[in-house]
Parts: sequence; C-alpha cells; structure tokens
Amino acid sequence: MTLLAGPVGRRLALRVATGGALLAVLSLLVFVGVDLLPGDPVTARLGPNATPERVAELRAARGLDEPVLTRYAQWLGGLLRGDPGTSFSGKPVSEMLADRVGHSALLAGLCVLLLVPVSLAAGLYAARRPGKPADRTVSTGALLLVSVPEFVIASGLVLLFAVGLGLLPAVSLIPAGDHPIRHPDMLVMPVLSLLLVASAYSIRVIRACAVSVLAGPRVEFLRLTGVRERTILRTAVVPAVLPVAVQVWLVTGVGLVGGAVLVERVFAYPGVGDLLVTAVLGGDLPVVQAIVMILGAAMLLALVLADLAVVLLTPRLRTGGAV
Amino acid sequence: ACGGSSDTPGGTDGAASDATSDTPVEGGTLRAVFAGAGASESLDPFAGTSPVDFVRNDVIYDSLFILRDGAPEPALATDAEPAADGMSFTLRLREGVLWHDGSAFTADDVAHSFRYMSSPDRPLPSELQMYFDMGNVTVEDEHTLTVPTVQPIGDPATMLASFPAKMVRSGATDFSTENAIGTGPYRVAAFEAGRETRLTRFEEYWGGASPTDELVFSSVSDPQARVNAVRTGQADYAGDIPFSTAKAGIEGSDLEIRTAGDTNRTGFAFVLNANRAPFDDPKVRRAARLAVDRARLVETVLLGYGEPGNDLFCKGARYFSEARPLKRDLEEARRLVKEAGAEGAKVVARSAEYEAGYNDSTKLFVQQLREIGLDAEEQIVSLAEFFDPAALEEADSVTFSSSPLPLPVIYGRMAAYPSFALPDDEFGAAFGEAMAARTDAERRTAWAKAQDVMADRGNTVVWGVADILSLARTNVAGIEVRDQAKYPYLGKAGLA
Amino acid sequence: MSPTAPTAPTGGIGTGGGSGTSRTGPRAAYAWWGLCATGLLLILLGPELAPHGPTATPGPPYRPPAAGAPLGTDHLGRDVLSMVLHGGRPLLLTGLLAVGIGSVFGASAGLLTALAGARSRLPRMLLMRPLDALAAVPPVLLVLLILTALPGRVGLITAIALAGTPLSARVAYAAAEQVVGRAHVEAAIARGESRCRLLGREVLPLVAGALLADAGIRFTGAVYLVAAAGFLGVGGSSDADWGRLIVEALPGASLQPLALLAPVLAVALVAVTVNLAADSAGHRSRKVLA
Amino acid sequence: MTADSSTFLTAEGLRLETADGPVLDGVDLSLTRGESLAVVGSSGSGKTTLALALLGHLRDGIRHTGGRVRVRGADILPHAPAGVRGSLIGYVGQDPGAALNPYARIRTTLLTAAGRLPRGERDTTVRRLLERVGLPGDTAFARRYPHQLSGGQQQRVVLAAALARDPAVLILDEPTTALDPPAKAGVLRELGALRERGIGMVWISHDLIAVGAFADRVIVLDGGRIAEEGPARRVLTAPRSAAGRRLVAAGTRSTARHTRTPPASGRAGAPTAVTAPDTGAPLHGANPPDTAAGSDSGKTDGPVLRASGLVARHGSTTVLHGVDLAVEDGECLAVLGVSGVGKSTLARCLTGLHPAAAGTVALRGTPLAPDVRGRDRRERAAVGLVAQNPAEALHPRQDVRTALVRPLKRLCGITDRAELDRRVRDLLESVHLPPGFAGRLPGELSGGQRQRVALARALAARPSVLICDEATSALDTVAQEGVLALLAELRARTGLAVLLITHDARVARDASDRLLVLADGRVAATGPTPVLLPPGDSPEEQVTRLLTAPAGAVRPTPYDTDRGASLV
Ligand SMILES: Nc1ncnc2c1ncn2[C@@H]1O[C@H](COP(=O)(O)OP(=O)(O)OP(=O)(O)O)[C@@H](O)[C@H]1O
Ligand SMILES: Nc1ncnc2c1ncn2[C@@H]1O[C@H](COP(=O)(O)OP(=O)(O)OP(=O)(O)O)[C@@H](O)[C@H]1O
Ligand SMILES: [Mg+2]
Ligand SMILES: [Mg+2]
Repeated sequence: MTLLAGPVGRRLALRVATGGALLAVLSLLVFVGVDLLPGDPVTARLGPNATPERVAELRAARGLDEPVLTRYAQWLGGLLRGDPGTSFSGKPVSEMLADRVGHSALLAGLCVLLLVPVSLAAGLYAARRPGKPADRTVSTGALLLVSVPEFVIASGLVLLFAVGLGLLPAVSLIPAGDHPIRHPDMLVMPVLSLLLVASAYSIRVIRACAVSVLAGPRVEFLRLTGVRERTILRTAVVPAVLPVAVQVWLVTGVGLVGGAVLVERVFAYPGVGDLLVTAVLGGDLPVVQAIVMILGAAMLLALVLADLAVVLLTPRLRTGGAV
Repeated sequence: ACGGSSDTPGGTDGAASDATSDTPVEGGTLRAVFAGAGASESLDPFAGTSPVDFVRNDVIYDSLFILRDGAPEPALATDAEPAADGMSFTLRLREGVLWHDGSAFTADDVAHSFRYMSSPDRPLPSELQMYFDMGNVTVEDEHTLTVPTVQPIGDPATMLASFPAKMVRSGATDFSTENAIGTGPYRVAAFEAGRETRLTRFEEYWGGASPTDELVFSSVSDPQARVNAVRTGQADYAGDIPFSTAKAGIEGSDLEIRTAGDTNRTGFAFVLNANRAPFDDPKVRRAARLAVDRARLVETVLLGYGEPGNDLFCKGARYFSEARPLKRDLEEARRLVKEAGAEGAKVVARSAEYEAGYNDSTKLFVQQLREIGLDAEEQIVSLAEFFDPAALEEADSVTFSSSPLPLPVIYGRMAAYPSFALPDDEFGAAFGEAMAARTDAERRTAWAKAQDVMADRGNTVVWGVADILSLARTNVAGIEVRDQAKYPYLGKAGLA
Repeated sequence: MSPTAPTAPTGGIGTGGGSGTSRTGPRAAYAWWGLCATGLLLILLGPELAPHGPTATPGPPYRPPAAGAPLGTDHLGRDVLSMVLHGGRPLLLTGLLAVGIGSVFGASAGLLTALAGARSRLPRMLLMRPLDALAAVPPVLLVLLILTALPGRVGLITAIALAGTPLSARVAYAAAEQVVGRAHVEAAIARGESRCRLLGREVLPLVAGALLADAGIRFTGAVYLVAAAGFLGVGGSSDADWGRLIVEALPGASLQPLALLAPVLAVALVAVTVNLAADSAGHRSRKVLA
Repeated sequence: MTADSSTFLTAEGLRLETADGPVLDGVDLSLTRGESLAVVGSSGSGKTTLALALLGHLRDGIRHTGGRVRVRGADILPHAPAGVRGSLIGYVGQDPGAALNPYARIRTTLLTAAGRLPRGERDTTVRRLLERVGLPGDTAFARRYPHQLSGGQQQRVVLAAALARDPAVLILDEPTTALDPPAKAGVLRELGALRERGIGMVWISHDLIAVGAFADRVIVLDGGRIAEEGPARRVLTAPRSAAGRRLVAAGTRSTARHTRTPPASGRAGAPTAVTAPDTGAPLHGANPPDTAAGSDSGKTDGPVLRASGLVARHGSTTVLHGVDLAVEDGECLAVLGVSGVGKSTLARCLTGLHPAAAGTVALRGTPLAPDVRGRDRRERAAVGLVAQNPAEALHPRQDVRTALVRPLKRLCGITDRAELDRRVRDLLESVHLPPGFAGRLPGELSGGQRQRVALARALAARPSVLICDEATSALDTVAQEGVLALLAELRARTGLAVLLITHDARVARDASDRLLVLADGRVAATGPTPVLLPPGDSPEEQVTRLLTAPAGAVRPTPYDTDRGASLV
C-alpha cells in the first residue's frame, strides 16, 4: 500500500494513463493502416464470381465508400460501446473473437508458465559455465530450436508423439461446447512446440545477463563468504536477471497470443492467430481491426507490467532513491 | 455412381474411388474433417465459404434440384418448366417434405428463400439473380410458384442445381444452433464455428433416413493436419488432401486414398486477358497455348494426379467438347508471336494461392512463355487483393481453376467479368443460343459451336485437370459427389 | 554446505570462460574463424557458384539426390543445392541489415532512456512510448503495412527492423537501468561527456552481452518474417530466400526431405554461428565486468 | 574441533603470478588457532591477493605457480573444498560497497550468511549481528538495501555477515577504513571480544596503531615477498626490514609534524605544507596556461566554493538540513562526521551529482546549477570529486590511461597525443604509480592503486576545488603520506582548495587547516584544526569526543569567530 502511494504508485498511474493514450493512437493507426492494406474485402470475399457492379453495390451496402475517418469515428463509437462491428462474413466480430482470444491466451499463458522456469534454469545453467561444453550445448540447442521454424517442430512432434507413439492426439479437435482446458492431452503438443521455439530468446538473454552478474565482485564476495551456490543464484543472480527477463517473458507471451499462427494451424487449435491471418488474407477488416486492438491493448498492458516489474525488481528504483 | 478408379496416372498405388461398392450399415458415428474458415463459419446456408460449410449445410438443407453427373435431378422441386418466351418458369414442389421441426415445406418457404439469398444484406448474395428475378416470385399454390427470369433461360433446373440454392424456412433469418432448421437428412445438435459440428439423423427425411446416427464434422485448415487426424484415428474421412501426401503414401491397412473419379476433376487454367495486348491477338493466345508444357505442369504441380487439359473448362460436365489438347510446339509458337509483332511484349501473370498449385503453375507458365519470346513475369499477390477488378484488368493472365460446373455457369461467369470475357461475336452468339435453348439437342449444338471457338481462338489455357483426393478409413461408405467433388455429399454416407 | 558448493576453477570464479577459450588455443580459434569466413564467403558467392539459376527447373519435382543434383529437386523441380546457394546472400544481407538497424536503433533508445533516468521524462515520452505503440502492432501486420507502402527489399528491411526495435529497446533499457547508477557513469556525466560517449563507452560495454544475445536471436526471427512476407504474397523477398524455401518445402517433406532440411540446416548454421560469434565478441566485455 | 590446535592455516612457498610477473613470491605463513596475525605492507604489495589465496580463490589473471595453502592440513588451492569458506574461514572484503548484493535487504544478506536457521531465531539473530557491529538493530534498518546505507554502514554490514557463522578464522581486509573513530573503536572492541573467544584472525590493515593494539604477530609484505615477520610489538617498534622501517616511520612521523600556524586567512600564505619542500612557491602563479578551467583561481576575493543552506533528500528522508560551508583558495577543509551523517551526500551535492533540494552552491560567487548537467565546462572542471568507492568509480572496461585521458580531453581540451601521454605519465607519477599501469584495467589493480587512479583522474582537469571522499582510506601510511604531500604541494603551488572528507583523525589533524563537523545533517562545529584538535592528545579520542558530543554542545565554541565572515 505504501508502495502504491509512493513513487511506484505514481509511476504506475502515469503509465496506465499513457497506455490509454497510446491505445487511442494505436486505434487510429490500426484502423487507417488496415484500411490502406491492399485488396478489397468485398472482392476478396466474392471471388471472381461477382461482377464489378455487384462489387460496387456491396461496397456501398457495407459503407466502404464513405471516407475512412467517418468510418473510424463510427467504429470507435461502437468499440466504446463494446461492439467491434460485423465481420464481412456477416457475423458479429465479438462473437467470432469471444472464445478464440481466451483459447490463445490459454496457450500463451501455459507456455509462459513453463517458459519462466525452463528459461531460467537453462539460462543460469549455461551462464554458470560460460564457454564450457555445457554452455555451448545449451546455447547451440536453443539456437537450433529457434532456427527450425515452429511448424517444422510442431510437425515433428506430431510425427513422434501422435503418429509414431500414439501417445497424444495429432490434432486438437476440441468438441463443440468444450473449453480446451478440459482436454489437456490436446494442449500438450501445441504448448510444447511454442515453448521450444519461444524459450531460445529468453534463455539467451538470461544467460547473457547472468554471465555478467556471475563475473562481478558481488558474486565473488558471496562465494568467498561460503554462501551456497544455489543461494547465490537465488539471491544475487536471479534478482539481477529478472528485470530483463520479465520484459522478454511478457513480450514473448503476448506475442504468442497473436503470433502462434502456424502452430495453431498445425494442430487446428481454435486460437486467434489463425483467425488473424485468415482475416488478413481474406481482407476481413473489422476482424483484423478488432484483433489488432485486443492484441495491442494486451501488449500495452504487458509493457506497463514490464515497466512496473523493472521498478519493483530494482531496489534502487523502487525506493525512489537518487539516480 | 461414377466409378473409374483405374485411370489415375498418379494414383498407381491404387487410389480407390470415393464411391465404394460397400453400403453403410445402420448406426454409428461418422467423423469427417474438412478445411474450414475458422470463426466465420456459419450455419447460414448462404454465408459459408469453406468446404466444411458446404459439406455441412448440404446435409442440413436441401436444394430444389441437385446435380448428378452434370445433369439436374429433382430434389425439393419435382419440375421446373420454362415459359414459351423463356422469361419465366413454373416451379413445382415435392409434397410431404417436413422441416426438422415437423412443419411442412411449402411454396412460401421457397419464395422466402429466394428473397433471402438474393438480398443485398447477405454477405454473398446468390449469383442466381444474374438469371432470375428472385424478388418477384409469385406463389401459385402451396406447391407451385412462378419465377421470372432476366434473360431467356431454357434450362432453369440446371441453374437452380448449380448455384447453392438451399431452402430455408419461411421467415428464417437467424441460423444459430437452435434455429438452423432445414429439410435435410441431418439436424444440428451442436455447432462451434471453426471447430466442430455434431449432426444427428433426421428420421422423417423425405428421401429416407440416413444410415448413420451421428455425423461429426471438424474444421481443420491445414491439409497435413487433416491427414494426421485420420491417420491417428481421430477421424474417419478427410476431404481434399494434398497430392504430396498421396504420393508419399500412407501406411495402415485400414486407410485408403480415394479419388473422386475422372469426371470430377478440377481444371487448372490461365485465363488470358483478351481485351489488351498482347493477348488481344488470337495468334498470341494460340502461341501461349502452344508454349505451355502440359505434361510438365501435370507432373510438377499435380504430381501426376490428373491429366493434361484441352484448354476448355469443365471436363466432365454435360456438353463438354472433348477436343484433343494442343501439342507443345515452341517453334510454331515463336513464329506466331513474331507474326503478331508481339516479341518481347510484357506479360503479367497474376496469381495468388487461392488453391494449392496456383503459384507454382504460374511460375512454370511464366518460364514457358519466356521461351517463346514474351517478356513474362509473375505477379503473386495476397488473396485479399487477388480478385481486385481493376488489377485483374491490368493483368495479362490470371490463374484460375474450376470444377466441372455446368457450362452455362462457367461461361456465364467469364462473360460477366470483363478481363475474363472473350470478345468474340461468334462465341457470344453461340453462348446466347445455348442459354436459351430448350431442348437437349439444341443445347448440344450450341455448346459445341461455342467451344469450337474457344478451342480455336479462346482465352483459356486449361493445362490440366486434377484429381480430387481424400483419405478415408476403408469402411467409410456411401460418399457421393454431387456438384463438386471437393464438397462431397455425406447424407447417405456411413461406416460399412 | 551443499555438495554443489563453488569449486572455483583455476581461471577464477565465474569467468572460467576466459581461460576456457584461451585453453583451446589459438589454433582452434583460427580454425573456428576460418570456418566462419569460409561459410560467409560461400553464402556471399553462393549465387555465383550455383549450377542453376534461381528459377530454372532442371528436373522433375521431388527427385531424390542424383548425379547432377546432389541434393535432389524441390516441389517445382528446381535444384535444391542451387536454391540454397541462391538464397543465402539476400537473406543474410536482409537479416543482418534489418537486425543491425533494429538493434542499433532499439539499443540507443533504451540506453538513452536509461541514462536520462528519472530526471528527465522526455526520452521516455519521445522514444519509449512510441516504441510501445509499435510493439503493440502484431509483426505480421507491420510487415504487411510497411510492404504496402514501401514494396521491395527496402520495405522488408524496414519492416523487420521496426518489428525488432521495441523489444531491443526494452532489453537494453532494462539492462542499462542496472548500470547507469554506477559511480563511473556519474563521473563521466560530471565531466560532461557527450551522450554518444556515455552510451557507447560507459554503459554499452557493460550491457553488450544482453544486447548481442538479443540481436543474435532476432536474426532468426528476421529469416521467418521474410518467409512470412513471401507466404502472405506481399513480396519483398526473393524466391530463393531460405525462409521461403522452408515454407514451400514443408508439404512435400515426406517426398523430398532434403528440400526442407537443406535450408533449415543453412538457417540453423548461420544462426548458431552468428550467435556464437556474438557471444565471443561479448566475452571480453564480460570478463572484467563488475 | 579440538584436534590439532597448533596450525590451522598454512601457506608454504606460495607463488602467484600475473602476466607481468609474480604478485606473491615464496610466501610462508602459519596461523595457529586463536592467533591474531596482521599483514601490513605498502599498497600493491599483495595483501589482498594473499588474503584471497588463503580462502582458496584467485582473481582472474592471477595464476598459481607454486606452493600450497592448507586449512587443517587440506589443500585449498586450486579448489577450495565445500565447507571451508564461511563456516571455517570468514571473510570481510576490502571493498564492501562492491560486495554487498544490491538486491538483498540487509536482513537477507545476514540471514544468508548465517545459513539455515529456525524461523523464530531469525529476527533475534539479525538484531544481534547488527548490534555487534554497532548498527541499529531495528527492523526498519534491517529492511534497508545496501544503496540506502552509507559507506561505513556497508562495511559494518559486511563484517556482521562474516561473524554470522562464528568461523574459526576471520580474514579481514581493511575492515575499518570507512569507519569513523567511534564506530571503529566499537568494531575493534567487537573483534577483541572475538579474539578472546579464541577466533583466529588474519588482519590486513594500514592502521599501524590498531595493528599494534591488536595483533600477536605481524607480517610485513613487500613486493610480494615477506620482508619480515615477528611479534607485533617488536616489528612495530623496531622493524628490521627496510619496508617495515618505511611504514613505521610514515605511521609515526605525522604526529611530529603538527607544528604549523593556522593561517589567518585563506590567502595569507601557504599553509605549512606537510612535506612540501618549497613553501615559498606562489599561490596562484603556477597554473599552466592550457588549463582553461581553474586558471583564474584566486582572481576574485572570497571563498572559491561556498554552499549555503544546502538541503538534501534521499527519497522522503532529509539527510542534510541546511548546511553552510566555504572553502578558500589553498585551504584544506576537513569534514568530519559519524558514518551515515551525510558527508558523501554533501560531496555529491557540491559536485551536482545529487541535486540539492534547497540551498545554493556558488563557485567564486557565481551560483552553480544544482545538477551537474546544467553546469558548463569550466564549472565542471573547477570542482573535482574523488568518490568514496574507488572500485565502482572506475569503468571496469577502461584502462587507466583512458580513465585519465578523458578528463584531459574533455575538460582541458588537450588533444595532442604526446601531450596526453606526458600528462598521463605525470599524473600517475604524482600518485606514485609506475607509468606501466596506464595499460591496466581496474580489475588488475589493488584497492589502494584504484584509489590513487581515481585521485589522479580527479586531479587531471586541475580543479580549483577537490573534494576527496575518503581518498586515502585504502592507502598504507607511506602512500597516504605521499598523497597528502601531493595535495599540500598543489595547494601551495596552484592554490587548490581541498575538501577532505575523512574518518582518519590523524589525516584530519595533519592535513587540514579547518574542520567542519557534521551532525544530524547540520554543521555542529567548525573552526581551525589546531583549535579543535589541539596537538598532544590522541587525535582519535579528540575526534570521538567531537563526534559524540551532544548536538549543540560544541557549537558555540569561540573558534567560530576566528573565521567570522566565511562562516554561517
Ligand atoms: N540512495 C539512498 N536512499 C536512501 N537513503 C540513503 C541513500 N544513500 C544514502 N542514504 C542514507 O543517507 C545517509 C547519509 O549517507 P552518506 O552516504 O552521505 O553518509 P556518509 O556521511 O558519507 O557516511 P560514511 O562515512 O559511512 O560514508 C545515511 O543514513 C544513508 O543510510
Ligand atoms: N587480477 C589481477 N591481474 C593483474 N594484476 C593484479 C591483479 N590483481 C592484483 N594485481 C596486482 O598485484 C599486486 C598486488 O595486489 P593486491 O590487491 O594484493 O595489493 P594489496 O596489497 O591488497 O594493495 P592495497 O593495499 O592497495 O589494497 C598489485 O600490484 C596489483 O596491481
Ligand atoms: Mg588490497
Ligand atoms: Mg560516505
């Protein structure tokens, strides 16, 4: 409580406010930007089957012939009322997004949940032996994983665990009306593929930070006073690494919500990433705009949290001491 | 119905036909996976755009007529008789048809359906309104209507069968899970867009109840994932699987790769823009057709699952003209190009991956055009911009494909699109004749005439016809092809 | 006392790497750098060395390795070896340029903001907040938008650079935040060193490890953004870009695994090399870190 | 643990080398249980390296090329077995500021050092440990982070951590350098008590007086070799080696030199420089013309630096409540105060690194911006600072040459290479470092060497005022004498004004003209040094008295009037 009343609280309030302002800017950028994308939602949907007159007619019916700013104002108004509009498929966007955002967030959340311990453990393990075979192995392994595209990894996992061993379902066919969380067996491989790809970045950054901390006089001193290695990692290395790691985790996590397209495809997982790409490809502007706004808001929130984390995790900043 | 599994060159490893001789037994659940459209899937029969939408809605709703082997067959309607001037027709409906909620199917439902499907509020207003005046239908009695047309139509049944014209209940505008009521063999039990539909058998189906208790459709966009679902036992049938999968083969004694037969192939083509240089010159169009290496394209893009095309669309449709494909003749092609003074002419070949193989075939086509002295280059764009009318008009060649639609449909579409249309008087006349013709013989002559023009100086380069492959458990039986093999009819399917 | 208690290596605590590297001897180091140089040369000269052009289709599709085509052919019948050779140069240049630009820009923004500290909100407002907004746009959309406005390589490089900048800036900021309070930075501020010098000499060497790790990893990200751009049909990449080769080879992977493996391995090799090189470059700076 | 009580810790022919040559050469040493051994020697003689070797640790760049170190008969080089450090041998490092974990509260640091404890005992343990080293044992203090402590507080926390597990032997590397005399007395008392309890000690110190009172045996290190070894009393009174004689001489000479007359005014002639031979040098004439800054020193009347009403805050706590001070050209003002009173904060306010919340700082009458960023080049050059913590003050990646060249380039505008090299050489020489050190990185320097580099860096720009925050704390008596002589010479020759923050009562007494005592964030007393610290008495006791006097008790001393105008 004292924290919130103090400098941290002020900082947080300010950040949330700027976050809101940024979101407003983002909404304009997104709306106008998406509108400028090549392609036309009507022709994209009608395909070659429609005559130009019909296209024009439909454009008018969809209000696409109005100036972009007018449409922006209408859209924003709707958004504020909680109505992100209607997809070009005729469905309300809110209905299309309802579950999918949650499903993707579930995937990303689980992934981050595993990412934190995995990347910390691997990063610290490598950092404790810089330049040694163990370090090389971890680093090279992580790099190999990140170099192999996620859909290749995902396909490999399917071949191994589903087709080969028959341990897990190959496709996440979640029955209608069920939430994915009730089918953990269908989550294993999507989460694992994302984890394998996403962890490389965190591992490498954590390793780099930890190496420099471990080489410093503080760790030397702790070791000289006979503090156990595990305690050193916990009390001196991890706290020093966390401010950077938290950035990476949060940004990676939010990135997974919209960015796990290919993994969602391979497993036919009903997430928002696939929807985003389908909508982009099909020129379904209202859907694209809504998803981008949601992802944008989530990212901005994550960034605020990351900023806050840096302050909270760095005593010098948290206590509002001199710079 | 349409057998013939022997002559699939690529499927030497014994691709079976979709329609197996086995008949399904009563009961059980059939699980099928098709490509879906994610969250935009819908139970509205006029909103769906993806295979799973089509396949699903085909068994929930019925059409007035269906296509079988390219010919219309009565379904909810028994008869469509054109008036003398061809400017209207009388539609007679089947009696004793019940909706899933038990009410009776009547002419009012048809009138509403016509209005609903052609309403400009629909995301995809029906193309039928290019031919019929759908808003001005008059209901004569409970089972009879009169439908005015906008041009003389001699064979309205074919048109009604060719375009998705599902019948919905009078007044229906909401197609949520509870309100998706049709007359088809299955009713909706559960639906989640982009994921799954569960259908249960409708016992009072007018065509006789289906064998299977339950049909489960899953949407899986990735072809490999569809294959995997069947392979690992999560599904019994996967529609539209890639050639490469078939080529690699799938082990498992209870699995088989099936083709839809050689009358149900997709024609792959490049449509040349005959309204601008250089393809406004029939010589250059012919040169392009001589330049294209059909065998190579079939081998590369279709991996041999298909055969070279004769540049005409809709092989397998009624009245299709079985001309022999042109032989590749680069010398002659170069000569023609030179003669037309089109050497070094710029050719932009526009493509997007609308279907697998579009971009690859375009790349090969461009190289082949270069060999005859045209300065060709591909223009690969995103799906969203592919059909932009202005851009299409700027392109010299557009990659395109079609299943064996009835000829009026395909040529009607092409005529409606400036950059696809062939500005040729003889062709135009023959096409008009064919549309208005009231007897089979007249139509046959007219279509032969029109296709002769196409074969001589046409603007379509249908380089190959491709098999439609699916993966099924061997005991899956009763799968039918109606209008398009990619969207098979599962109303009579089940497990043997 | 835990059994894993520190057993200080001869080289001293924490920086065994220093002695580790030196113990492998200069010969191993030369061999390593020689190998890197050869690889680089191979990539840069690849298009010249390739037996076939990037669009040539010398064989049937999915042909297994044979005399003329040691790696076989891909789905279009193109020679896999030639394609891999053609794809390296554009990809490497695009990737390195894009990541370089993104990192320099991001790191400068992050370091500047950290340096300004709590005293001045201006850099935060002018640098970090716009980058936050940028971070909020999904990379795929960013690529699409920028390539629409600026088609071609330049657009691609810009898009990838911009997509990487925000996180780069954040990593730099978070790392620098731990360092800027040190007395030697204060001493430098007190003697009025220029911002450039403060960033480049006082702070950068102490956070170089994290920045290099960040940049190194984002190189692979760049490879796949290039691929994604090709996949979405917005162009900017060439046919032979490794990322695109991979995306296109996946469907036929069971028919011709080499068409997939070759570019994947190429990307992996470059990624591992780039990153390990970054590590050893950053190594000296860590050796004496306090 | 009653086994072999004769030798607990031994070094035999220990030889450690760097690339440049040996740091320790054939060092033999043994320590019996409960014995207190002092290691003295000039800065850079290898004391810290020896201490670390006794813990089984070698810094980067140092190789073990001969001999062995054993604890209870077991080799600990090159690898110290588990269970030696911490519980058998405790360690207090030379550089507490750099050693404390910035992410851990004091409490956590102490508990970590103490090892596993039942939950209920933790609070009492923390309190007990803090109180043993003279720090407040309350929870609020225990919850602080290292950056919220003053240098002396940090050092005591480190000591407390070393005591946490009651080790059999303590290795102490300059454990009292940052402590004020009362605190130091307290710590020494605590160490004495430990010794009574039979805890052995290896104690590295520059403070020969403390050594004399404390150690059983003394080893004099010189250039990595043992110059002599013997009972403390003997070595400190009658050293046999040259190195020993030098140290002892420097350590005792200072008292004899306390014979100068307090200057009547800042400009009334050079103060009796400690060792400056030519006292007749003109005050301001010696500045070379190229020193753009500082060359005009003395052109105006009044103090060169004056602060009035300085208020400084750390977060919400106010550390300085309106401090006034003034330093005149050539004058040396010593600032005394208990640890944590705000001396470093005051120094940082004056240099603009910690902008004061209120009050002004004026240079020759011109007000300076509170933030150093707002000051111009001349003003920056005019105020030099030697920060309290030399390890942090040097960039770990920059060699000594760069550290010295930067201010030369930046503040003096020198760009000529040869000139720079010359100046670097001169600067190193002036702080008694060999020119070869220019290429070294801070990590390759001893504590005292780092401190001298930091001093050289501060002098590089030829400031008018030099603020030394404990600039001699890590130096042996000889080096300290050299540095003080240098300052005196500069004061005399260039009119440099010095603000000397120190805990060393002797330094304050011998080197300063005037004293300023800080207490409770205010100036508690000020006056000429000879008056406040009259010769004769032990300076430590006098300072202790000054510092511990109740606030206000010292204030109305008549000495204030001595310097009337320049004061409050
Ligand atoms: N960043 C900070 N935040 C909060 N409190 C601080 C901070 N820095 C110092 N302090 C507190 O301010 C007071 C003055 O600190 P300062 O470092 O100026 O003391 P000092 O007189 O130099 O002590 P020492 O002689 O031990 O170095 C101390 O009580 C210290 O705990
Ligand atoms: N890591 C290193 N690499 C190279 N030389 C070093 C290293 N550490 C110390 N030295 C050198 O070894 C010598 C001894 O250093 P050490 O730190 O032991 O001195 P010290 O006696 O503790 O001095 P001080 O009293 O100044 O702390 C010095 O000349 C120093 O420059
Ligand atoms: Mg030392
Ligand atoms: Mg201090």
